[in-house]
Amino acid sequence: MGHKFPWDGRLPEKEVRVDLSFTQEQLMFRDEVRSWLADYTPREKRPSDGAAARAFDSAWQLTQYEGGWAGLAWPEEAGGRGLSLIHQLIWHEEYGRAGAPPPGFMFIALNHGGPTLIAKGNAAQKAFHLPRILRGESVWCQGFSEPGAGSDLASLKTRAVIEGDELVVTGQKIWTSYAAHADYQELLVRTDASGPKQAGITWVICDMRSPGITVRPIRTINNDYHFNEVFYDSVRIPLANVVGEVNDGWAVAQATLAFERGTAMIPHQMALSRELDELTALAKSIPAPSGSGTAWERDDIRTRIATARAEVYALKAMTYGAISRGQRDNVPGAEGAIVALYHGELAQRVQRLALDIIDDDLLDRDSARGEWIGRYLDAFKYTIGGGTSQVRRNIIAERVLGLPREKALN
Amino acid sequence: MGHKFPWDGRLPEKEVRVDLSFTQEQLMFRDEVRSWLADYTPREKRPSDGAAARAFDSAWQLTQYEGGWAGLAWPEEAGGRGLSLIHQLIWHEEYGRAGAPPPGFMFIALNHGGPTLIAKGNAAQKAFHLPRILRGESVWCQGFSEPGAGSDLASLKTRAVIEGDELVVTGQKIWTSYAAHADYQELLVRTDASGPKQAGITWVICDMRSPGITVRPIRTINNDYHFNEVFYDSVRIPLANVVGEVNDGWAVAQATLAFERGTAMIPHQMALSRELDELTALAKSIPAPSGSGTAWERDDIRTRIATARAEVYALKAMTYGAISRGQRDNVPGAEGAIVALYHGELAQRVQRLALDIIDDDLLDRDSARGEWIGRYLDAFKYTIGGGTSQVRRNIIAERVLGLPREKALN
Amino acid sequence: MVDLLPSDEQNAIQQELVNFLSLEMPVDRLHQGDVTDGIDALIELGWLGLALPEQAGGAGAGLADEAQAFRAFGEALVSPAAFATVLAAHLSVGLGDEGRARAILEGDARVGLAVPAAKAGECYLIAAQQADLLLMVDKGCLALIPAPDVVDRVACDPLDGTVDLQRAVLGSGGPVGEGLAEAEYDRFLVLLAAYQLGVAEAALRTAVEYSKLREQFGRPIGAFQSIKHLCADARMRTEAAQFQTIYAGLASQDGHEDARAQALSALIVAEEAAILNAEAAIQIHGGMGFTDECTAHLFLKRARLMSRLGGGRACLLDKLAALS
Amino acid sequence: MVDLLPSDEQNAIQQELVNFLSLEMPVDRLHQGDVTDGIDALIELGWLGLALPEQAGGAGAGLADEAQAFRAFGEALVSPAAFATVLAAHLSVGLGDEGRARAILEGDARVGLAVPAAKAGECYLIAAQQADLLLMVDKGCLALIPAPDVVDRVACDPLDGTVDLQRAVLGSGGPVGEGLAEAEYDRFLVLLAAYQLGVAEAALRTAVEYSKLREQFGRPIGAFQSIKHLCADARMRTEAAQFQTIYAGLASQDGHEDARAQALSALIVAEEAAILNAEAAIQIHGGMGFTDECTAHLFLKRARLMSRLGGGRACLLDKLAALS
Repeated sequence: MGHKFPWDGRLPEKEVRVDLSFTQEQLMFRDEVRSWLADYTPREKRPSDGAAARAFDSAWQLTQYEGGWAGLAWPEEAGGRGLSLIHQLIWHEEYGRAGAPPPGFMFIALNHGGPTLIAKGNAAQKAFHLPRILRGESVWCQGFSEPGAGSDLASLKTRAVIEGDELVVTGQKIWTSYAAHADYQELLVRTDASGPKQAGITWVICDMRSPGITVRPIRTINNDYHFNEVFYDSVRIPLANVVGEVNDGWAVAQATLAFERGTAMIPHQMALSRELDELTALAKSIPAPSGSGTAWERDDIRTRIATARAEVYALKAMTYGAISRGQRDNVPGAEGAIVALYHGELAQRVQRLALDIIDDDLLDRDSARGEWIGRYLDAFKYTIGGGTSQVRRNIIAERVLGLPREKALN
Repeated sequence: MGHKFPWDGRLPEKEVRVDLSFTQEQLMFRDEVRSWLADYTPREKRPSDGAAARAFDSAWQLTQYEGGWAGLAWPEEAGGRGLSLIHQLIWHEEYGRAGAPPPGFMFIALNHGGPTLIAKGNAAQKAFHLPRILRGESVWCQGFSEPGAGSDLASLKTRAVIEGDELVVTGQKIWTSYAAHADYQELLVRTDASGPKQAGITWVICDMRSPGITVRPIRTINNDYHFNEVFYDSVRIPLANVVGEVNDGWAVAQATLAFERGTAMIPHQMALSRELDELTALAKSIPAPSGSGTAWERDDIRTRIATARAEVYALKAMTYGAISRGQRDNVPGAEGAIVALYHGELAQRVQRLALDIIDDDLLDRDSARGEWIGRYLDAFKYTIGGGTSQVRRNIIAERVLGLPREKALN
Repeated sequence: MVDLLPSDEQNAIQQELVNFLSLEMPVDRLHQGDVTDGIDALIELGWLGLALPEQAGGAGAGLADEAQAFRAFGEALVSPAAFATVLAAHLSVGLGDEGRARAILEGDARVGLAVPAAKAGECYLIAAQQADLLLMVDKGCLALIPAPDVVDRVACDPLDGTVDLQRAVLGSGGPVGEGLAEAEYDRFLVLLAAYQLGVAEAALRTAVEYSKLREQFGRPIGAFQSIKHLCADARMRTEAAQFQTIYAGLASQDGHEDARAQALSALIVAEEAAILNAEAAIQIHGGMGFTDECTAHLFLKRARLMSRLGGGRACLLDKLAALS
Repeated sequence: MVDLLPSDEQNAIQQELVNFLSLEMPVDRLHQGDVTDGIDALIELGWLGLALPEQAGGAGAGLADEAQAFRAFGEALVSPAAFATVLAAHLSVGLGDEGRARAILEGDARVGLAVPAAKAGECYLIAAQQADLLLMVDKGCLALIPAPDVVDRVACDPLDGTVDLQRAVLGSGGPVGEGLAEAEYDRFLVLLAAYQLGVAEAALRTAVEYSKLREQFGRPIGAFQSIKHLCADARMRTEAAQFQTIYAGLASQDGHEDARAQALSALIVAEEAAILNAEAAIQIHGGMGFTDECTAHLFLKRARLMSRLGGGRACLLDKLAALS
């Protein structure tokens, strides 16, 4: 051939190269998942009422447990399936495709509480809680954020004093989903206020039926009562409920992060892709907001949809990329903030576009296209919750790109 | 009528209300300006070569001087016309409409050097320089920015040591327009490095033919040589050339700002409006970048042009607003940063839009629509020069909205 | 003489209105379920007749003055019924029916809004529970129709929960009077722009106030450039909307050739300012912004509601393009 | 098995290319008026035949690997002639003319680019001074034409001053071979996306490096949130472009049903990343960014030049929409 190759002339074997294909075993797994979901996915609509929704979510979790699908990402010794990230990806893709209901009340237990216990809990804590979580018997909620500690979580102030073999907790948490119907809470409290703010935090399991707890629902801009404030008035929690060591809660909370190695975005990405399909179909059937013909025939509408289409594809590719990273690194890097930022901004653009398309139905949530109003309002949570877009940009700049940290922040 | 008015029932007299009309005298002034410009505006194209362009600009300034139009905003005792802001507005509008050439080499002398001398110069300085400026005999350039002092102008380092009755200047300036053909420079030098950085700066008139000055042209991204670096190697400047007091240069430099009370944006606004007219005509005549018909028939192109049209109108209204403010306040407020920010971002959007329209001509600056390439590249100066968009946003946030200043900056 | 800033006297009048609204109709009233539209009080004080001719019971001011009042209405999220009332009075005068204008301005004939729904023959009624007349708005066409001509009213779940919304069927009756409504279209655009400008300003104010108070990482969040720059861009948008709206109001009252283009431009920039500023206010409030308790979302929903009146951005841009 | 990150072995090969380019073809060469296109060296080392079949003198790799190489070409602003050369070789193979492919890959037939000009019958030639063949690109149609078929060449003043540009008249001769070019359109899109991705990454790198060094107000400008967030958004765009381009490359080589849509999407996001990142790099460099001495504008001009090959954003979006 006459060419001098800089490498040894051979390309890497197919098996260790960038790849988009699934193995035979994975394809069979997909078939298995798909047929199980086709048989067992609940047909009825998930109730909107809290108690009924809890019962629904619990029952669906039990169904999954009995089908052998509970705790996909949990290690087998913890009662889970111990599936690889790719198998999780396949599960989530099929789950989304089947239109299966979101985990709802089960979410925190399966994705936060359980994984934290697996990583940092003692034998007794695991033995008690993990089976109940997998079977859908116990609902968990999160108690991290406070009115004064949002983006700046480490400055939380809810105080816990050790009295005998108990922690006595006084303070307030906010943005707690499912609080009114939860059994347990993963609670971060301040047990030492003398040192740096990240030190002196303790991670503890709080029984939500303990005396002294008051739950106040918060109405959102989307008119629902998803979030709550939780007030603690000398709530007594056994020291046995502390996970990890007292004052080591910041590290315990970080442990949860290692659990999710790129899979968290899959349901969001699936949902956005489905919504964009809907929006495309809608644009093709609805009159243009100005001029004649359908909305789809308006170049500005159509090119905005096409732009979103390209970006939703890219979001999927980024999700695959995140899983590829997750297969290499056990602890997720700061790159996760990139996908989250991209998703949040994209989701908002898609919802804004939807409002420009539904046009005549803009005023009325009950109208044929009125559900887009709620989606538009709801989409703000993606640029606010779990770290605002601003915080994510800081993380990307400082931890991915290595730009100097702001002095005052540490 | 039965209504109780909260006020005394009368509306303010027409004369003191918001108003968009011109007085009879102003309308006559407009006629006078228009007919003079129709007769005297140079017909030939402004040369691109430095020396020839200087000669052209000088000649045009002399023509204006002889016509009685030099120093419109200068007080009469300084040899100017002492026109009101509205008369200046009228002049600039007609000037733009007549397609009269930009002041070019005369700009700094007329808008910076002269006004600074008027505000802070001594009698000798005024007597020598002001008439020469008005007649177009002397060209000034600016010597403020340095490689290490851009947005942070006050940290300038070009050093001046007093030796006898002279300042001996060593250092470097940058972004100096017209330096190679200028007679004088308004130069900021550091005469005291011991105190806060704003103190210890001196404003001095530098003769550009002084020994020790080297000018090096800087090629821009638009392939022109508008800017220069200026190097000072023990350049001796008489102390008599200091304007104001030694070490009081920061305040002297600020004095220039008071000169311009909202009129500075008029030529930019006129130019952008004219370019948008051109772009509209172009879109109506050029094939669409995709699909059939003209670019104008593409909804996305047409609505982007219409958006820009609305915004260019708003820019004009903001300019009128700035002049209205200027009529009240002698010292311009931080609001000036708002118009400048708006203009810079808008100008870039318009130029980006143009590139999407010229499409087939995108590669070739010589092509029929190739001039838009240069305009696009040139437009970066509006978000970089004279304070970046980032600096302007800080000014608006801190000085207009009263948000907390960043600690480290002062 | 050219002056886009109000005189001291004008400012004083405007300030009276702002004071009245902040005392009697603070935005927080909407959180407390206060459903009165305040039309009675505004009529009583003469604010709705500001620019109506004196023979119709008004004060004879110009559109620019009227726009300043609507700016204050927007800041206070005054019911869209105020908008309907003023426009209906002007339309009546235009139709030569000063008696009707007087009845409207004296509160004897109440006015609500109607916009077409997606389904032909149906419409949405906005703030029209007690209306005798409806101002029908359809992408630039304005008409007055008697309220009884609209039948089969059904309550809806509104985007903006602070304004009553009904879906209904248009009867066969035609509009009150004939033609002429087009003549009031500039006024419609300018007053709508002014209202949206007020919304944009109030949303920004809320965001700025919160940025000064809310601390994270040991300092007010307003000390961070990201928040500063969101606020600065919002401030820039209000500046553009403010002067363009005043300019358009004056251009229209002075009969400038480009008055329509100016008025369309005013609404285009003001509507964008209202929506983007309210979105930014939600973002700046963080978690709080996502709650009903924060006012930010009220501005967003009202801005979106009012944007429906202008026919939507694409419609406005197409109209402006048609004038180029 | 699904893995969008290169293996260690792939990374090592990629690194060899990056090292070679940074040593032999650093971007700064363009400031020094170096007009050699480097095609000889790239041919010599086999980089242009990476994904050509072995019987045509290539190494038989897939499109995803080839895209990684083009990413490096973009970072180094390698001449568009490299793009033309690789595509022309693939087209020749597709037309069954392996001899021509071999001639191209051995440097015996040089290839430049041609795109239509505004005036019918005219075209622009890009990096085609010594070309024997021209890769004609017209909004998704690819064709090879013999260079002598293009006449009346005139030098132009190019947008991108580092690449030779001529205007010329298309002769009456037809393309080399018939049809089949459509089959290479996915590859065209993916390699163009990869090149733009490389430009986007290099522009961002320049901006980040400058932000760490340049001080104003007593600290590196990269410590200010406004600069941080410009960089973070740019980094987000490269992440999207990176994975979408790899995904599209794999989807195409594996014959996925949606391969065309994926490839169009890759170019849409990568082109936007290249242009916006380069614009941001100019802005972040401040005054320096406005000078020819800074590399930022080279990335912008190259990104714009290459965007002309894809037919422009509207054309790409329309094609993608047509698949929805």
